[in-house]
Amino acid sequence: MDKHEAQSIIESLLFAAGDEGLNTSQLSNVLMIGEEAITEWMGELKNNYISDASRGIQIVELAGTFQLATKRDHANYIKRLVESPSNSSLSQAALETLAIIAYRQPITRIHIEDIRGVKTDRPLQTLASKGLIKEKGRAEGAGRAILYGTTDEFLDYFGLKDLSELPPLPEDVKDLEGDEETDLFFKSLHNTLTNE
Amino acid sequence: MDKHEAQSIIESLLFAAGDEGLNTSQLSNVLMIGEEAITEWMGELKNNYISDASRGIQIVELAGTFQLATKRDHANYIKRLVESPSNSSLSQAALETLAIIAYRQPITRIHIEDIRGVKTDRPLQTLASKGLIKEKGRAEGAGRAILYGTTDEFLDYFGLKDLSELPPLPEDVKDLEGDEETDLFFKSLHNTLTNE
Amino acid sequence: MIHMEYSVKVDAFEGPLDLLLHLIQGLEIDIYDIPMADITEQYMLYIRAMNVLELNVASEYLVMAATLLAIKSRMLLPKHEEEWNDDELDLTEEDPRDELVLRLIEYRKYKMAAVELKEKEELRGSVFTKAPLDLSEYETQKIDSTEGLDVSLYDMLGAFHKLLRRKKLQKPLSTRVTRQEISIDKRMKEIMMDLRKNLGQRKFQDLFPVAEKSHMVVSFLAVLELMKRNEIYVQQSKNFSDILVEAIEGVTMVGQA
Repeated sequence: MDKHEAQSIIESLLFAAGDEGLNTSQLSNVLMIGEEAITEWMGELKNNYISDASRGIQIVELAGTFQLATKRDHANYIKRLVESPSNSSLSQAALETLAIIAYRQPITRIHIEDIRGVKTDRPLQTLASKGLIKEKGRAEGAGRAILYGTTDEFLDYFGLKDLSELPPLPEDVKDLEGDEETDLFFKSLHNTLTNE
Repeated sequence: MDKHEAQSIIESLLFAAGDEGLNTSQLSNVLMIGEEAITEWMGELKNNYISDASRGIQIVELAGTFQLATKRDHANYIKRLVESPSNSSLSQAALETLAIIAYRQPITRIHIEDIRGVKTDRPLQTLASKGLIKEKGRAEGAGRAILYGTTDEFLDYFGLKDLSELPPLPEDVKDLEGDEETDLFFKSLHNTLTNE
Repeated sequence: MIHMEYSVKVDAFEGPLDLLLHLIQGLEIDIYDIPMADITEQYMLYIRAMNVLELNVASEYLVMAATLLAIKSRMLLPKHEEEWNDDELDLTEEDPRDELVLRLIEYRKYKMAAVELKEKEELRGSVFTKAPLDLSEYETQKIDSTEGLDVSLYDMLGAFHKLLRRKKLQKPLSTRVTRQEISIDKRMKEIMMDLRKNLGQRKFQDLFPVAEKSHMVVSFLAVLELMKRNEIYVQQSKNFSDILVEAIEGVTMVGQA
């Protein structure tokens, strides 16, 4: 594997890993290259991103993991993007957060973030300010985290009489954290049992 | 703003937008550059990403938006690192139904069933719950039946920029490839018959 | 089990049109000149076979069978006596097969299109996109109502589907499987004990007392293993009746247990 190729693969891996980032040992495993070599390369790569003026992203190291992030210089443009008169529609982030809450309520922010794999403060704020979700109590346990649920306004807005009118989720996505193989088996077993 | 800088800004904006993507008009607003210039640039940029062997990501056009995505060649590396997504591919029934809707939209359930020769409630439900099809109004006449059409998620799911990118509907094809599963069925059926 | 296996395979047909296309291809006949006697015979053979296998033959298949028979008999009828309007005759004479042929050709188009969609689905699946960043730090103003909002339930479902398509990073193995597993051996012993306590016989579904995935899977594997070792006998008197599981050693074991 030449350097260009390795660089290219690392970029795609970091991109796909998103907020969770990748540590040296993960990169070493996937690329099948020793950890020391990885550490050296990553140092070099980090510099490449910074010095290349045509790159808008950079590699940052956080808590032992490498992540891609936008360059700070471009903050103004991102701000402008956020502020630009949006097309009176909810963002993808807000919509998927809303869907998770609708189907899994009551649910904590941490749990939503587990499912989405990204921070979800802003979508929650947006949805709450639009009156589509609200606090529905507190979770048991140490943090007593806020539990979110949908509101009557939510039902109203989407023209639903009650939550049971939400379209059923496709069979294959019902169990978000499930192990697929057992799921399939479990499903046919379950069918067999309930058919009798 | 020179080209390098513009490229760098676009990269960070696309990175921030993720799979929500950005369309030409949003990019034009934020960069304060005419839409035509944006279109031209984006074409150039797309090529840059592809021809640069050290880049692991590329610009793709999905459902009318530009998005960053990993390069296809790296799929195997990424698959080593990520869990396979929880949703499986669509069933044959769902694909056939979707094909009919995609090419004949807006279309009613009855019409779809006429073409397929079988009931189509289940595939329609699956497709709707996956957000691949939506209600596009009601048919004239007595029943005021629901008319179905495809969504942006449909385009994204199949990697299409817009509906015009659908392959032309096959006109008259002489040979249908027999699929193994059917053949298997026939074989066991044959065995059963000859055993009688 | 046999029943289950076949009902899965009959799903390989997407209906009577699909079955007919398969027959036409198998017989290597011209779709525009279908030999009705042959195709009807073949079709009826499969319908009968499905019956023999106790498959649920959907009504659409039976309707098509009737259609095929009707076309076949219309083709056997002697041609109309020449009527007075000779000129018109050739033009208006309809082939009884026309409608069926049109339907088959129309359906085949979409069946092919579905194949192309499947290819696109696979191609798209090898390209990975990422979640949008949380840009809350850049946000200044908010609109505090749903007024002017233009999203539908379908948009929400689409967004959710998109989320589910996103590839998730593998969690470290250590956090993955921590639950306590019960062994198949242990479960086999439990099942045999259970049978003895119940005079050697239990309903199949009663062998799954814990509604927890791993437990059900282990129980099922235990039942299979016991069947293999001839320690139990599983029977069903007719379709949809209870499946009974019997200990082969029978009640005689009760005293010893």
